[in-house]
Amino acid sequence: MKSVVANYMISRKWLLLALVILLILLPFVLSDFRVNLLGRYLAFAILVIGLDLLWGYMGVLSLGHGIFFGLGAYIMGIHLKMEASSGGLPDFMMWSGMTELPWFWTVLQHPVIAILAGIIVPMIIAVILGFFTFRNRIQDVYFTILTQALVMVTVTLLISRQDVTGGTNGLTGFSTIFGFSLSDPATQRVIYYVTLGCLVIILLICSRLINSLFGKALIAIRDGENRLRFSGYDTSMFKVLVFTISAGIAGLAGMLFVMQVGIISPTQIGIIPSIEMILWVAIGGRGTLIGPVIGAILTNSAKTFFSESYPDIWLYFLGAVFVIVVIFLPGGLMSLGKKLKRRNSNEKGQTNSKADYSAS
Amino acid sequence: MEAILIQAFNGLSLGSILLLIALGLAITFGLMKVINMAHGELIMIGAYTTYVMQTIFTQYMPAGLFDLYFILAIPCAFIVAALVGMLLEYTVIRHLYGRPLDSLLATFGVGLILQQTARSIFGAPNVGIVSPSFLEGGMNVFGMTVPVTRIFIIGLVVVCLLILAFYLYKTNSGRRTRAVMQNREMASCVGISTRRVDITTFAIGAGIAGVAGAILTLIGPIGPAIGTYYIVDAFMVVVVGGVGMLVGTVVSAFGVGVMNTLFEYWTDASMGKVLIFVLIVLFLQWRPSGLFSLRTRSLD
Amino acid sequence: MKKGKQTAKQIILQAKNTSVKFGAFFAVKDFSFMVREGELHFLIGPNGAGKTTFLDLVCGKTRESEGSLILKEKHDLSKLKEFEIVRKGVGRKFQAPSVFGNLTVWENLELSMKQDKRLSHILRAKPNQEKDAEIKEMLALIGLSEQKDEQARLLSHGQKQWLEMGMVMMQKPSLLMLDEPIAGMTEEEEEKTGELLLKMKEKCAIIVVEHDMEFVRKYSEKVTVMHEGQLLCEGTMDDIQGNERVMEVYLGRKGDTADASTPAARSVV
Amino acid sequence: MKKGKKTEHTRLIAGFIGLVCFLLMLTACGDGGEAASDQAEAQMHPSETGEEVNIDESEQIPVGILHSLSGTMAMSETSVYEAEMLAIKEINEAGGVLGKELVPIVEDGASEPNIFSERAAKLLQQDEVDVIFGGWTSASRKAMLPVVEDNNGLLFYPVQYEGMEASPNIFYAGAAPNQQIVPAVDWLLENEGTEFFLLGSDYVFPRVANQIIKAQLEENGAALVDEQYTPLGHTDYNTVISRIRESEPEVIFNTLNGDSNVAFFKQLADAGITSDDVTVLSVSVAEEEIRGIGADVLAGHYASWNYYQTTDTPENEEFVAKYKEAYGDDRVTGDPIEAGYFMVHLWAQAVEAAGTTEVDAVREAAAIEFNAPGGPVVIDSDNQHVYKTVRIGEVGEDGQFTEVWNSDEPVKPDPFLEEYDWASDISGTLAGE
Repeated sequence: MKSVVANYMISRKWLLLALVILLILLPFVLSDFRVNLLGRYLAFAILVIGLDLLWGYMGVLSLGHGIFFGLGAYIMGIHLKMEASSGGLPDFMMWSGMTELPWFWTVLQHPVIAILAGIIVPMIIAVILGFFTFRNRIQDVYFTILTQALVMVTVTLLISRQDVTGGTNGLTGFSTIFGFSLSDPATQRVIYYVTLGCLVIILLICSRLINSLFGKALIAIRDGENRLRFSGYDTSMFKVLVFTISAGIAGLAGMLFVMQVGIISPTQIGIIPSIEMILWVAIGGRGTLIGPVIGAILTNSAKTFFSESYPDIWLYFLGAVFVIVVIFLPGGLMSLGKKLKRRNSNEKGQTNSKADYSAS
Repeated sequence: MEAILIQAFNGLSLGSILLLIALGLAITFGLMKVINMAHGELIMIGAYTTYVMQTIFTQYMPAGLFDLYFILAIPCAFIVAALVGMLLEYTVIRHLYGRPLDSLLATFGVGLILQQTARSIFGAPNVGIVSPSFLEGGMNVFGMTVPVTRIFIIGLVVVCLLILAFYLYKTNSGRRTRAVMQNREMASCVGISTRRVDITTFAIGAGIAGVAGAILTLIGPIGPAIGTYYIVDAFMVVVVGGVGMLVGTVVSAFGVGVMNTLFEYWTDASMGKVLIFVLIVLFLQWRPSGLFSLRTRSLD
Repeated sequence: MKKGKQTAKQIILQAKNTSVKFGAFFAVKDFSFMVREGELHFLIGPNGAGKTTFLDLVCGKTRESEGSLILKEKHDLSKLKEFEIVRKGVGRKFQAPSVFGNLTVWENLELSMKQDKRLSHILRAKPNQEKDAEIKEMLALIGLSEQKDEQARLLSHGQKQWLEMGMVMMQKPSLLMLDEPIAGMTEEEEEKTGELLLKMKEKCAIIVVEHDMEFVRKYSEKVTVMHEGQLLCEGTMDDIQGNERVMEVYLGRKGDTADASTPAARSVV
Repeated sequence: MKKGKKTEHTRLIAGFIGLVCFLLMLTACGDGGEAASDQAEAQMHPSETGEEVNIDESEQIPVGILHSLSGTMAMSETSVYEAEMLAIKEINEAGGVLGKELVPIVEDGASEPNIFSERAAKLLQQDEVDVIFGGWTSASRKAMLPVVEDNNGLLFYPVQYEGMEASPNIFYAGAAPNQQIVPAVDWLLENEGTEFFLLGSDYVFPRVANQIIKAQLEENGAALVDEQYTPLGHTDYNTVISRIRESEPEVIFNTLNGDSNVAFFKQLADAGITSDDVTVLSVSVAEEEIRGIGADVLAGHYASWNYYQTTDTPENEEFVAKYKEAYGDDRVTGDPIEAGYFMVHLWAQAVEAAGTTEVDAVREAAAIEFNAPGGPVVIDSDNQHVYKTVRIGEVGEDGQFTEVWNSDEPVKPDPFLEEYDWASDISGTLAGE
């Protein structure tokens, strides 16, 4: 029986391998523009791995990951803006009446500091937030809604402190990254492969985590946090840790995103983008690491496809996918094969995939 | 002194609007544990119903009867939103009882569809509503002039609240509703049709959202995306009040309203908004289940 | 019972005048209780008597309004968090089986077993032979060796009960609390459970909340009867059966008992 | 064991179905897939694109249209998009440009700056258009700016904005501050009063506009009684109205955006404050917004634009008639709609003059005059902005404006306010860049 588990793992490994090879090869057949798009999707794919740890495995739904994604993106954005203005005051600061750079702008001028800060700052914020929130047993729906409140706070602050953040315009107009021209296709390809590399590394690290006893504990938290607490685990610390890890991953994703898109603005981190991120996880298959990755890439490709061809229909489509996936395919695309097979052979096992997530 | 009095009234007025938008949610979320992200779109439906009523009156009714449109629009908004709510319950929500977070995602999708539908039918730009003449102007209350509209809204909220409380606590079907919400299995054992109760309850919650939409046309824009302005506020009010407690929602709506107005007065609107949300986050740390909550003995 | 022997045994749990208040209602009122090492102590009483609330109190799920709760004569339970209480050696099996549905039987046991459960350690935890052997032993004991790779939510009700008992035992507690362990079991399973209890009692003190009087009579050494949150009487089963007030509570006031089984009172777990 | 194998297979199959779908999607909209997306285009706008689906270089010129057709900005941008399509249709009916037909490639910016940047890149790189008509918010323009500069494309931007920018790759068809805000303040000071209350949404345009206004007020010895910003989408103006009551301004200069205008004006009217008590001059309220707010609460207040539906020129009469014919009698035009309309014509004429659509040549040839519905417009080759006539209008009961003042002749655009000494602190060193 144990081989079931083993086989299951093997199949995912093959799928991962196929995906990675495909992603390595695609830049050779696609135009620069498409490669750049794909690179953005990969940044999103990195983000959803963290979200999946948090929601898919541990059952904690955060609608506030836009914040961490945004923090990473803004930190990298500030760095790139500093490179572009070579230490001078960006235009929006001038017309906002600023006379010198705020301290954190100066600090982020250094590339190493910027990269580290892009990951660590979201993590620090997540630790503080998570520590109080999870210690105080703010659970389920309450946590989810609380994260929405935090998104509102963040977005409002970003917009109203436009003298240091660029306001609704966000940060844009970058020229170089670590000295390399951002508009050069070669630079973009390097960034693409760096993103892919980050994705693979994070995927591997997380799958190790998931397959350890720690991973079991996460699933146990989803199934019955209180039961686990009565087994002697300090579950809130587990939650804080996973929340923090996912925040760090989101920060990294944000940094990679901004390098490829060349702009970060508050609309990218609001409530709606934060919910969309969750959809990518749901479509791919929560509780499987590879599923959300595929989900993120597929959904964003679909978004591009539809809004290029049928802009009016995109919202109908997106809405319908939300409803259909949640109601009929809670296991996402990864459960599709299982589901089809069950229908065909009418298997006896009552493993209704809905049951998997009844607790979530 | 007068400034404080006026701000107090402004707080009360904002509170009444918050209560109106949160009341429907207090039912669907509070009682049924369904996180209905399409609540904002139900508000939008109520607003558009009012617009349609106005159009009908300007085109087919004698001009002298024009003001009546608004009186009629309120029940119509209730009915239309309730019908949409029923449809929503029947097609989507009923699959999702006991899965609150999933209901959040699915209804968010429904919200997107409803928004786009409104955009297709009424066009992307906002539409305009002419307030009925009896709601124009100001009234003298304690020596200050306050808009009649605001008094009307406060009055209407009180009426809605009374009707709802009467329904839930004094009628048979209300009792049945509470029975189902408290213990589904037990209620179905004693012969209550839980399906019917679910669908009625959800329809009532949706209908109240529709009424809120009709009222909001008096003070705000009417467009496909207006639901998004109100939805987060509505959730905050319900959560702070304590899920499942009508009285909690009332207290929290007025509390948030007054605090928000004061913060805005002391700082500015953006900071006011930031402060009120920060306050809510801190408050939840202190009372994770809201102002009023039942202490239960269940494990989860 | 010889008095001398009794005093030699360590007091595992001592509750003094504990009260739990829900609003204006006392679920437990001025209740004192003591369990010693190696004791199999039954806690009985009509529905709503406060038995489960008392267990909740011991494991930290609810907090006392008054009184004191001391574990092994040194740990004040009211000051500890739930998981700390567990780490000090209190195990609890809930009334409705609560296992981790999406984990396998094996994984359920692996998570529960006595080990350093701090986050830093769990992150580095590796399976090893010793652990495996221990889990296998437990699987055999609870009769789930066959199902070890099955997801726990697919087990039958009885199997889940067994699994949860196994999970609690894996914690190697010094105080074990079982809330209606035989509810929904067949006679044969009941028998097995009883035997298991006798076996376990050698390793730890046990408190069992039970309604099935046959079962209580068969295995009990010491029985405490609770009524309306208060101690009614304590003693052997024979003492209890002879007690007038117990008769009154159980037989004379049936109406009350029926009333007490309203959802609010029953919705434990 | 057997079960395990099967699971593996089905998983693999599911995975590959996913990958194949993904590949299909990429290729469908990828390099070789123009036909597919153009077909879609043709279905959407059959009248504009005709039966042809492939761009035939010798017969057709692709042009990009990039506006938010979904999301919060759709309510404003949809009309501009329609005006641009109308202009393209007119040009094609008149024989096209350089004898070739214009083929609009429409993209949705979805009210998100990063989508604007992405779509702009798509239009320039994938569809190889030379010109994009699009954008509304400053954020969308800022997002497209690096893209059009890097790819050497042209962007025509139809909306008034805060200035402080002059990219060689952007033509600004909306008003710069000196063509809308500065003359409006002058007019107010002369006619309505000297005590100003500044009210705006909390984002870039109002903040910068108010910086300018404050400097101008100081220069003129006028008083600023209060300055308030509300978050985007704010709907409760009670507190702001209390402040207005307390500070008793003579003039409210309103830079609120979108929906907030509706809430503000309705609640102002409810509070019993009319245009007799205080004058409100808005710079983001055009005819279309008036319909959403209700003319009854706006009557008597003012706006500053370069064009109104009532502007009395022969070109406008024709434009309004055509617009209504195309999109419905109940539709109204407005300043950004007019800008969207004339900038397409402006570009077409520049292309005719240059004899090519090639960007540098078009820029060289762009300084031509065109009789727009709002009066003659000329592109200023110094800063790519447009000479425009400034008009101040009063809202009437019917929701239309009555012009109360105009600048007589087109005003030279001055995005960095270099002509104004008092503004030197604001534009700083920007102009030099």
